[in-house]
Amino acid sequence: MFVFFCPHCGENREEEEFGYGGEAFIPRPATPETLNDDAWGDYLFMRKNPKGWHWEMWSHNTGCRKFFVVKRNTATNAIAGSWTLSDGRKAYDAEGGAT
Amino acid sequence: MSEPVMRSPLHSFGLASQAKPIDGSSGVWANEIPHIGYISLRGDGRDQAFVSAASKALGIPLPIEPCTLATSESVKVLWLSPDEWMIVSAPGQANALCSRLELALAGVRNQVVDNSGGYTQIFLGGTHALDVLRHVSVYDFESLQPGRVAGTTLGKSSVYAFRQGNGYRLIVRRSFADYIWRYLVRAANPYGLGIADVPVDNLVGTSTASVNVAAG
Amino acid sequence: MTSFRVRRPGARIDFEKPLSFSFDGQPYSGFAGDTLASALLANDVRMLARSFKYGRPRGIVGSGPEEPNALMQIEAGAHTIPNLKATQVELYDGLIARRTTGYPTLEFDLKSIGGLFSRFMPAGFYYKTFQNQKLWPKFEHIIRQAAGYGSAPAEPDPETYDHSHRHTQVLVVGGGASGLLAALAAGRAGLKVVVVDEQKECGGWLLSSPHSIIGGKTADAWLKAVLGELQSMPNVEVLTRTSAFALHNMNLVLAVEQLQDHLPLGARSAHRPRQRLHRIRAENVVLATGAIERPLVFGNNDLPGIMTASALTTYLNRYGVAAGKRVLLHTSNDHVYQGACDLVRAGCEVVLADARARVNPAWEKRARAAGVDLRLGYGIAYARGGRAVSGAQLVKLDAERNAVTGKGPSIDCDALGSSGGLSPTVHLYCHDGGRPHWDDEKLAFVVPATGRAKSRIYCVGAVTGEFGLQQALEQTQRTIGDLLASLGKPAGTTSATDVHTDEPASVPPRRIFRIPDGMREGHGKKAFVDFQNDVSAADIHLAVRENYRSIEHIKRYTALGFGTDQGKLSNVNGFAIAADARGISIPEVGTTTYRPAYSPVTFGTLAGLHADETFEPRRYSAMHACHVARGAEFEPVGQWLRPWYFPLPGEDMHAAVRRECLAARRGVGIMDASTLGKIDLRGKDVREFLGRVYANDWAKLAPGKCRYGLMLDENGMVMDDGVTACITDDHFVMTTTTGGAARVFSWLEKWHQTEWPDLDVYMTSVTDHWATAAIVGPKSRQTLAKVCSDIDLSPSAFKFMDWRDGTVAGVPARVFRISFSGELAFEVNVDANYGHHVWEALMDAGREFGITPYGTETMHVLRAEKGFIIVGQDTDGSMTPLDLDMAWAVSMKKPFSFIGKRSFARSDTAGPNRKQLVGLLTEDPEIVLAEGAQIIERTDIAPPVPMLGHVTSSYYSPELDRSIALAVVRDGINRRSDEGRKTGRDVLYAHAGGKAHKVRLVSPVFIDPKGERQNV
Amino acid sequence: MRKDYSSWSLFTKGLRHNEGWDPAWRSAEPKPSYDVVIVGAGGHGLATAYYLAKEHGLRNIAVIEKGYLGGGNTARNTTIVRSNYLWDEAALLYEHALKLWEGLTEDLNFNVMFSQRGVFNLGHTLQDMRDIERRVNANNLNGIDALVLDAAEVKRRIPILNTAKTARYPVLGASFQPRGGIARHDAVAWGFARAASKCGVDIIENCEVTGMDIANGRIVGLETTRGPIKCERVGCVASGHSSVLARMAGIRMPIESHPLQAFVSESMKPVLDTVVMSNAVHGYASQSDKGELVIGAGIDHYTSYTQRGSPHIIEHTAAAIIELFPMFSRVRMNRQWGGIVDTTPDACPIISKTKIKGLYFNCGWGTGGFKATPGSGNVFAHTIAKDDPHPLNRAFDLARFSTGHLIDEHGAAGVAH
Repeated sequence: MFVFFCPHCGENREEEEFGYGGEAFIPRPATPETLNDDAWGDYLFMRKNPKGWHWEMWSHNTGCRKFFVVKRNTATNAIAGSWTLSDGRKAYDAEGGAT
Repeated sequence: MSEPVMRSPLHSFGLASQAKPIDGSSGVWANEIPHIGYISLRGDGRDQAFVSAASKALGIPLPIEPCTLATSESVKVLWLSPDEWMIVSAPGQANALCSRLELALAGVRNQVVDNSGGYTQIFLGGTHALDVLRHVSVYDFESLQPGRVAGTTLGKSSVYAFRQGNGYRLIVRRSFADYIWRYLVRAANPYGLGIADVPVDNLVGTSTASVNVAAG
Repeated sequence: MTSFRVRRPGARIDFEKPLSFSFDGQPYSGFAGDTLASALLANDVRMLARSFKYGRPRGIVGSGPEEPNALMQIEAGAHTIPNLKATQVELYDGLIARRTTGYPTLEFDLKSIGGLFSRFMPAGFYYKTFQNQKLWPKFEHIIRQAAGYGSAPAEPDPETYDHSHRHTQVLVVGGGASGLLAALAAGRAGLKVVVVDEQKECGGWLLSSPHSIIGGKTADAWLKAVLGELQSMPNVEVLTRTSAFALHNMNLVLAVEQLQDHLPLGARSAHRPRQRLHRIRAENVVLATGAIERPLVFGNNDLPGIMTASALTTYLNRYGVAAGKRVLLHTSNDHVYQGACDLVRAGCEVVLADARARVNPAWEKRARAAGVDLRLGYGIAYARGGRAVSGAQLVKLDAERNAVTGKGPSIDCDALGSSGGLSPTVHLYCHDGGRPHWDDEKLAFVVPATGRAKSRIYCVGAVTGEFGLQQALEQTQRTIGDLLASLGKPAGTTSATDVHTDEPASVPPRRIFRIPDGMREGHGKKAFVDFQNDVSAADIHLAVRENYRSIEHIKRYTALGFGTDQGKLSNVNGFAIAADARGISIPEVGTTTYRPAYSPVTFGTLAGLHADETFEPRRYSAMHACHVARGAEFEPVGQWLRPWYFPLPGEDMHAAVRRECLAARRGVGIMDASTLGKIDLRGKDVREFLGRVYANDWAKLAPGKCRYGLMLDENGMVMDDGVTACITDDHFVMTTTTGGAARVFSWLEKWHQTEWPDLDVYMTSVTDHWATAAIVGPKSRQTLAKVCSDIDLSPSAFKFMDWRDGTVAGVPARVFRISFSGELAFEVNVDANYGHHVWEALMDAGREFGITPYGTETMHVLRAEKGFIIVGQDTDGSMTPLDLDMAWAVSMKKPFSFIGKRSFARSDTAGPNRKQLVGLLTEDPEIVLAEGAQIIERTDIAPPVPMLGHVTSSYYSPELDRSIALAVVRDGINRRSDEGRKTGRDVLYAHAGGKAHKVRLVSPVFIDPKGERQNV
Repeated sequence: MRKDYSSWSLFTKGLRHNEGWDPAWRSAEPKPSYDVVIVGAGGHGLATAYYLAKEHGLRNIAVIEKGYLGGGNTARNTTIVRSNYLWDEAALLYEHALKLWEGLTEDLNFNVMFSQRGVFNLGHTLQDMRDIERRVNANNLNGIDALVLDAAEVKRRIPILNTAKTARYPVLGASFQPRGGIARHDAVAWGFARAASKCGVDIIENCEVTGMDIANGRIVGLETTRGPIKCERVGCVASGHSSVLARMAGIRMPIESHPLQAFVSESMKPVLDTVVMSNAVHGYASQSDKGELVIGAGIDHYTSYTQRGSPHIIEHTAAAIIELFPMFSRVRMNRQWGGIVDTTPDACPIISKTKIKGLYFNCGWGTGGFKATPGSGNVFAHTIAKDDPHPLNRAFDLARFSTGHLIDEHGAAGVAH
């Protein structure tokens, strides 16, 4: 049962207030029509699903309704931090985008 | 044709007729505070032009500190997110306030929506009010300080809650109000629930003067 | 009679308050303070259960949650509770208890006949027999009848439950000496503290050992002082009868508080919940969960009258019950000595057989002085007895190896207590992924004395393996000191002398679990490890021989530790015997996984307030009371309750729907459309945003106009639909389906926040703000005109797909001229506070035109007659707009590649032979097809029959006076084309319930194909 | 196969203090090379090895397992077996499995306690009933036993079910598959392990794959915690850990691993003699032969490999069970646990070749894998042995995520548990 720090509300809140938003930083292809079926299918369906650190989104459903970024270890349930979407992108890029 | 009459979401419970002054006979006191104006205001809290225009129209500084609320004679302004506020006003004033806001915010990225039909408010007080909140929500209400607002869960619905006077105010969505009321009644069962004559505040006072309200 | 009551100083029994109760129909008496177990023992009820597999007589073994045998059915009727452990049932006047095993009687159990052949029923025997699949149901029936303990109630629960969400700085689990000391220190430091203890009063083992001295005080006095101080602190709360049963991620501890079960039925309050689930989020968790004594494993160790030594002591000292007059104790450690002395003082003859040849001199001296008959270096080979223990055969043990060196005396006894050492209650520590480690000196799986500091889980007392009282308290002081220091608080609020005790320092226990009987395992008398599941030491050896070697395999093959006692007595013995059988060490064997619940917890407690009418939210529109008053039948749609149809007296649904449909087609009908999702969108980029999230184009929609849109997922499939109105160039109002409202709103927010934050768009849900009444039919304009004077309703001024602001029944309203029926129609939206008023005003206005309220069923018929889809009924997540023959609602020319567009081009999605929406007409117009009927080409072939699609919607159309249906059918659009008709490909069969009906594929628009009626 | 397990052998070995039983399976040391290595000794993996040996004549096979055999989802599911799926592809695959279930105990000479007590899928809304009608008709046309029951008939067959019209989710009816039921989950793994072992398959526990040796687009071996193993073909059947294995081969998978929780009550006298599932209230229940109510909870929405989920999921399920069976309110949960389920976007499995020659994946069973165990192993064995899918799993390839040919069981409101 997680407690997340909402970077917008500035408070720790219980998991029940949040919704899971899936893997973070899967940008929509700018020109989908130029992609072949495999590349489009990869964007649609393929996921990292790592055992270990995972950059993911959560949405503060009953609070500020904002999506934000959490770095969470899927093997241990540990949480390294939470960020706004833009700050999370910076933190993710600073790690080289790796998981 | 009959005159327009407002009916609040909890009208069918007939709470108004059961209300009595708060005393020691029940551990929990509650009632609906119906017919209040609710305006959803959207805009960028980091945009100084927006904040000052909105503050001017509202007559009080727009709270930009997360999870806080601001109160004046005529409105309460609840911070809901970095770009969303709920303005609680008298219903008769909601329309005018919307217009004032729209006028003041012309040219600034914003949204002003009259949402008065979409919400109602529940008063919760008494010596065991905090116990009831512990039963119904995952939020740490013990830590909720005056002047702060929490958007959180209430049963399997949601609520915006803040402290006022000796009690709490719960702003809930209209269509969930029936469920939430029943849920609160159930949670309050161990302490005895009294239907409270809610201390009239400025918002309610003006509301009843300006509109017709169905008898409870 | 062998058991007897003793008035022990410090016993928690009120001899002034006798209570009566019954067990298996026999009346008995006990006293306030008794548990059902202690009262039964005091009444000399020994055998109170039969074993699970072999039907062997069983009695009470423990004194708390570890009890494996004494599972009771408490009370009858709606209040009945199955499987309560007699050791945890507080006695009250009038309590009714029944056995849960023993058929037909406890005295004669049918299973005991099987028990005679137990050698043919080893662990896992059922995997090896009953292999005829046809006969298996008969065998299974017999197995099922023989299995199971108590019975579920036959009636709904008359009592209630709730939850309490707590947030605290320190949670102390366990109110024994260590837990209380920890709470005291944290409380004195000013921290917010919650203490939970599963018993009715705090004290833990101290309650069984009232003579212990702590810091110069008797245990009793120490408890009084500490509890008094804790009670005086406003920052400390002590919850008794509260069992912490799970520890979850980030220190969420779940604990169940018993609020009523200890009271006579007549004294229970209807206002109080029976049980309360505390969900405690603690910044720091202090586990002071103590330890439970495990028995030794020897032949016939399951006879009634054989208990753990600590249970014997507890019954004596806490409950004033001596379980026998001649007591044989058997131990491998120091823990039983005080109890042995106490039993002698209470008037029992006590023989103590210690497996160790050399014992703690201090204890030896005390025991001998008290008059205990001490036999050193002996073990029990097997116990004697029938329905109860009558004696035991001792054997001389080798001082080093666990082997028999000679015969010992045979001892007569009427009670036997054994101690194989203490097993720390590590469960909670392990629920969140922690593992205990084996301490080879203390012979116990213990948790680290440092706890799990990173998670802020601290462990104090016996759970860390500090079994001596003084050592436990000293360790508690150190650990809480660390905790306080980490929070920047001063530590030293209790001193060393505060925790000084008079206990002799203990010496190591002997490493022995299974007492040897001089025979090969499996040849001698059955020696039980897990009483509840009838798992013997031989079963574990057999499992290992058969290569079920992993401890998880052993557990699953033998059922070791699977009972409602969660293996509290049996696990460590099982691990040790497995280690011996495999010839490896205990830590190499490891433990099984500890899972919640530490003690069983009712479903009712887990559900809390989510029961009955508050099981899940039920949403109502502002006009609900209007519908109730008119006798509507309701249909749940998502969370909403919507009117389904409005039967008049004597009408069935068919008649009501027919009447409602005709009213809407020929006069005027009215429907509550408030439940549709409504989203207000504002900003200069709203048009662009709509173009991205909808399949169709929004660039040219003018203010004052509305447009229907299809929303797709990125896979190209239809996920929602609705009408969106342009209010001004930067202001739109979108509607969604009733069930899809929340999903669509968060879908739009997600796209906006994560992909297109640069777009100037704000969205706000206004679903609840607007109440919506749709007035439908040729006379809707006349009806509306009566209550609306400030909108020009004329066809030229207020066209189809226009909207206008105005006043309806004196209330500001937004009126849409849109139609989901194909008729002239207006949807009136008002502030929901006026919803009731406006509905009634419209009813009044329409009275002269026969205005008829209708519900979802008529709405479905009307729209099906027009071929309008319902997302979720005519679509199923596998339909594109093209499959729905709705290419008109897709703009492939938009510059932005809207959501879902790219997916159309994939080979399968773009391929031929997709299922497409068509209309169906049956050959016989009276036949209404089943919704869900499958479409097939031929009726003369055996399964598997190729299926071409299915019927999605099917009704009797009053307007056409015949049945109609919508279906999705492979290549349906070609099949129903002129070309298809010529080749007869349009004739197929709809198959349901074993019957096939001939159908013809037609256009899905059955009425007014040119759409003239909605334009009048 | 010699029928070692019988009442007679129980009798004769019982006379000799049960000392004469052989190991149920042989624990093998890894050999340097195998023709086929199956990664994952759960029910599906062991079944694959068994059918590879039995039906395809392969002999040099190993099944390697990072923990103990049958310790993953095989040991953690709620043991429901049924084949009443909506889409042809899924229905025929699960029906293939169900037919194998019906002969499995005798085939394996190991009683897997397959109890055909019937499975009810309750309908609570009009749309539920439409979906039920659609599915049952499809089942019948596919030769699968299924029927639609109205509320009165459901009540007659399950008297303890709450069918009050005032219920939050009133029961309007149900689909019923008489041949569905439950089985003893552990026994399935053990039975297949024993049968495979008798066919010469090496079963190697405590052997975790740490890498894949791929040369020229072909798999040539595995790195494991017990050393390298050369092999020509590798079948990965690792459920929740499939993404981890795929990553070693440089393959991306459309899989997310979620916690799925379940719990059992204390053992009670028989009270429920069938299997009841309800999508609308998110709960399903049966009573094991031992007397425990076995209850499946909903899936946690986040991904996790911890085998632990969040308690509010369990709490909701308990509430749902009480809504269906009000008298279970006073019954107690004895034990809860979690598994890691590998979910796909269309709630259907992947039984597929990959872009690496000789590397095959069988995964993505989500919440519904146990019931497919023998069928899954059977068609996967065919796929590996022939390097070509069995007709029954041809549609379950990875290519569908590019072509769009999804088999959308949850989109179709099929009960995907």
